[in-house]
Amino acid sequence: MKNIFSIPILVCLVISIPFSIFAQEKQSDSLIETSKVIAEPATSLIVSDYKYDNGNSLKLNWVPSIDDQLPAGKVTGYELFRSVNGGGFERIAEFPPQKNSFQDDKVEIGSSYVYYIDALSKDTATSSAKTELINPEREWFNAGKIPLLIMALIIAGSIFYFIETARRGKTLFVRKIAGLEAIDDAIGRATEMGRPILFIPGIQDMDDVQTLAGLTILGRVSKVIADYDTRIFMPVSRSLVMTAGRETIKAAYQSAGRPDAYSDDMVNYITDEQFGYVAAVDGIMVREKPATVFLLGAFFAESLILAETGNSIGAIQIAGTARPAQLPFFIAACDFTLIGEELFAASAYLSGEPKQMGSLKGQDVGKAIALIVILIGVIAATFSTAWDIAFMTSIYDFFTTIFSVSK
Amino acid sequence: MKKTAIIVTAVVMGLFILSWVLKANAVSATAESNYILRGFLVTIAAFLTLSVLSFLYKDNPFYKFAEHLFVGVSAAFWMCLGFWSTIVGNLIPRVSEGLSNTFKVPYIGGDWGNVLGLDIMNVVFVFPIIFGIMLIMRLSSNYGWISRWPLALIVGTTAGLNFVRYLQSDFIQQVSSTFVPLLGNNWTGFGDFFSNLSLDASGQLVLMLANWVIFIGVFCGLIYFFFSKEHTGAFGKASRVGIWILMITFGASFGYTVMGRISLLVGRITFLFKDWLEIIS
Amino acid sequence: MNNFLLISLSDIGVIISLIVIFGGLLWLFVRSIKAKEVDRRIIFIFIFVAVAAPILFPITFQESATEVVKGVYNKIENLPAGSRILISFDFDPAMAPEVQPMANAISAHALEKGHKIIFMSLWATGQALLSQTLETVIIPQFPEKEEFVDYVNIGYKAGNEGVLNVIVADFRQMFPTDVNSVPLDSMPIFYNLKSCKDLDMIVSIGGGKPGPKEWVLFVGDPGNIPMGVGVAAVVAPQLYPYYPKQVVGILGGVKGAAEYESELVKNYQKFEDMETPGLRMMGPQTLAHIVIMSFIIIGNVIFFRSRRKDGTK
Amino acid sequence: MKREIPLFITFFVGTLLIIAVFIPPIENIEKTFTLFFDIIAVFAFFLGGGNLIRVHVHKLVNGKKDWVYSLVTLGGFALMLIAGLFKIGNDGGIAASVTAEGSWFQEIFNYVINPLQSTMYALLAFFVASASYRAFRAKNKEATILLIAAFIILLGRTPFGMMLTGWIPDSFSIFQIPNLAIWIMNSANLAGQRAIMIGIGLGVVSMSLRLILGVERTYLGEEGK
Repeated sequence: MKNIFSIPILVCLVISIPFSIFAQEKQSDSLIETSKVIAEPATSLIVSDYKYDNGNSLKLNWVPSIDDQLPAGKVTGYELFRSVNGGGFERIAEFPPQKNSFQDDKVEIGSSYVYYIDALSKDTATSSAKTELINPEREWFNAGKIPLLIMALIIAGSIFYFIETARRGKTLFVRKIAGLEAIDDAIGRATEMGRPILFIPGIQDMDDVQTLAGLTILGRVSKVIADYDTRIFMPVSRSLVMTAGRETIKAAYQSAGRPDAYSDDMVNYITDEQFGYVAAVDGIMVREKPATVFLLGAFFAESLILAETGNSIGAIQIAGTARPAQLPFFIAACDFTLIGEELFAASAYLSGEPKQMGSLKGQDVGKAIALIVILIGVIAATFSTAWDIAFMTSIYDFFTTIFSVSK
Repeated sequence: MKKTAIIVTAVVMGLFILSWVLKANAVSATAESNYILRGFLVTIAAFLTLSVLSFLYKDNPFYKFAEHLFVGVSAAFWMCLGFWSTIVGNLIPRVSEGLSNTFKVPYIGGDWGNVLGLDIMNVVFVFPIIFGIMLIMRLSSNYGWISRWPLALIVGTTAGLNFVRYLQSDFIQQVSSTFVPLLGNNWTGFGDFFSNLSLDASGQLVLMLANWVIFIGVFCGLIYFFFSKEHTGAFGKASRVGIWILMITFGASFGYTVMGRISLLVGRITFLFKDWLEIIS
Repeated sequence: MNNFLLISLSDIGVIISLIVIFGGLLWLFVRSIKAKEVDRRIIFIFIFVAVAAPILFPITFQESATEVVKGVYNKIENLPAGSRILISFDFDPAMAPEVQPMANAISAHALEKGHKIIFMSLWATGQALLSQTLETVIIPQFPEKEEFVDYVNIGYKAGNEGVLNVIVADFRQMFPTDVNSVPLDSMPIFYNLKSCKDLDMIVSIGGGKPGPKEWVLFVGDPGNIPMGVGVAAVVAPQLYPYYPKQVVGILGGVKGAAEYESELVKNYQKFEDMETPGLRMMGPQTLAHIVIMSFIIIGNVIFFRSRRKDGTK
Repeated sequence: MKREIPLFITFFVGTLLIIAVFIPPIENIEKTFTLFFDIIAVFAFFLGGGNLIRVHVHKLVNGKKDWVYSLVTLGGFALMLIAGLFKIGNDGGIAASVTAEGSWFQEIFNYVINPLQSTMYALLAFFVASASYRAFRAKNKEATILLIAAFIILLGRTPFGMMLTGWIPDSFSIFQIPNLAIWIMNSANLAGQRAIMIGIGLGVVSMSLRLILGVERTYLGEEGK
């Protein structure tokens, strides 16, 4: 307990130091020009390279026209013009009044650019001075992604730390996960009834982590099966999964000392077509009448078709997926369901290896960070919107900056 | 038993041919020239539809026929699509100008420049071909182990891509979306709040309550997922609230989904009534 | 006279089917008090009748648009004419009855407002449905709109999210030509349009993977482009966390389509007599929902009765 | 060697792709790898197709039960493969789109795959009903919550929700069922979804890390050590 929460708190504190400096950075406003008689142009148009990218952005700042200083002034908006490599000027964007900055993401490295901006009044446009010629530059590190990097490092670091701790022999507590406790019983039941086991690793290919999670659980399941000598069917809808599935089961039979009992016919490719696959699996279910059905992986609409058919033949069903949309159907139609993260935790949990268990504890650090940040964020959001407390607003801004999808 | 099977098959065949004739006749009235084929195609579509629906009663030869046909045809369907769109559409234009011309696809190799007289893109895209061939080595019993290499490449790609992607969109983004103001967005003080206590659906109190539920729900939901701590005491209570929130989520999603599922059946029945039987317009 | 007879015939049909459904449910309910389980095939028959009957004898209900649906509608309404919108058909024929009405309604709305549309699909099977929309909705309703100027169909490319990853930076790398091998560079609609970032809005219609969610993650978010989504009801709740920050609005299932259609019919004279498949589909929906709710009640009655029985024994 | 090289490949590729995210000049490398995956996956089709043929020919030759149906599968497979690879009936020869209207490939898709696919999908309408009949029973506290939430949403999706509760005055309109349904979708449902998503995010991160580090290697047919 102490371990889990103290790490994230410390980490939050440490990373907040450089960021509070970042947050303080401000643009210096240039002085506003003295007023003249007609709609004034915008001034101080400055273009600069947008740092931390591959040379595909430029940043523009300007001071709005003096006639735009009052609400309902003469200015109705702005238009930005750009010339590429000395060519003619083209309008690339327009803005409402009061706007004073823009980021041009449509530039290319190796080209040079000149900009000017028009202040629009009811019937005329007045142009600002042109900017200096600028070439976008390429950087080798995307500093805009530092928050992401820090988050990645903290979470990966704590997972790594606990894997190491566990490897050194410290035992870590992991709570029971209902569906997993049932796996051995379910296989035992199939053995007693002399009926086969059906294993379905979802309908996605190897490029989905859920399929990989399903396969790792298959590794443990097939070990038990190899010991009990139960039959297993594993129809799959991707040939790559077939290859991996065969490797997995074969290894289990080998380690059980019965390589002859293994046959490639245990795992078969059906078709890549989602419902063609479902039609075939439904057929297998009603004809082979498996006693136990595992549905572990990425599932889509077929989840309920498979689970209901499995239920109608009286099979024990253990399901798990990280597709939130399909979880309700598994919950409704299956005996045990691994919810989201539990699917990924299952492989580690079942292995019983300390190293893998350690990674679960690392995940918990991530959750602890989420809990603490949410708590702080909610408090800050509450106070800053209700009473406009500057301190709270800056905390809120700070956390939303770190926890935002960076470009 | 055998007799009934023959009778049923005969009746179905008879109906099939009847439908074919009637359908061809109906189509011939329109501009369609190939009405015999068209009549057959609509009939087979209807036949397959009914065959699949018959599975609801129980497994039967018609379902088996539909199922096996589906598997064969669809496996080839995806193979052809993979061949034309990935191999011809994406691989060939990157490795060979000659083949690109043969298949009449625009050649895009050369975009990455040359090194030592070799086109970089051409060279890079030889790798997936090599890995693809390694995968097929699976069929050999002596060199089957080499198929692990492409598998390892794919798993590495999956792990690397998903690490950052899920961290961003499922973790970071969802955490910051939960920074909700518990007093709503336009709080004007306790006095106003108490003088304005309505349970209007878009009212202040209701929006505030939603934010409270989101906050507590996410918080307790996360506690439920803690693995390394026994769910007892206050922690256990919070995790229990977490389960309740998850149950509401599952119930709500289930209820919400029913509509979509019914639509699909509407689509099929409309097909039967409209395109096949033509009893509705 | 003939007309009158027709209406009453259909009314008789409605009445008979309602009597059959509700009579049957009542009978099952009475049985359930004796704690008798219902075979699942009986449930199947009820669902079939509840869906088939309103298709034969149409029953329609009133709809009004909710906020999430209006989000998409208003975004299209408020974009300046001539804006470029990409509409992606990320679904297959199986999902089409649920989501194609949305695709049709949104396309028609956008063209009517004078926007330009780029059509594409991430699903191989979506391509045919896309042509269907073009042939049955766009061309007949908007004969004055020109291909390559007001709309274009760039078709399907394999690669799922990979496609998105590429086009967010460069269209031509993934789609050098449109579906008929016409180079993009030759089209006015693609003038000055390099990547998705140059679009004014993206609408993804779908329900599986890849679909709206992938569009948000791979294109909408990284490119900061306004996204509207239309999804099968099943995935709609999953997209709610993205509203309103990452998507401007969500059309969920047939009901979403029906709401969008009702908004169009209400505000545009041109669309007054348009096909409203979404609205029409709400009849079977309502009856089927009632049947399912009744079965939930029946199931619970059976459960409590049998528990009491067990208790007394 | 049989062991180390695959583990090294996974480690190298995984790490490279993570680092690439932060280095602008190679941030597009993931696109190349995604393409690699697609290409390798097509090679895998040959493996899958070959396996399909092998299984069904085996059934046919050995005269196993239901061998007739294997004939159907093989026939369908061959027909579609020929139609697709040779683009029969596609106007414009080799450059034509494989799914061009009027081609054999597209006709078979329209009249065989499409009805089968949509009908399989439509079975869900029936299964949703049978699942809710069986599963939504108030067996315990959790099940009761599940049941109530589902029921409210179901009612809210029909005009009957409004008919039943339309009399409730506007100042209490949250108790009108359609409004309540939307409120639940946007609050409790959203909270639950989010908690699940955050958990999944961490689960995937941890799983990816285990794969990259070689702690998890079942998919290679090896036991972790």
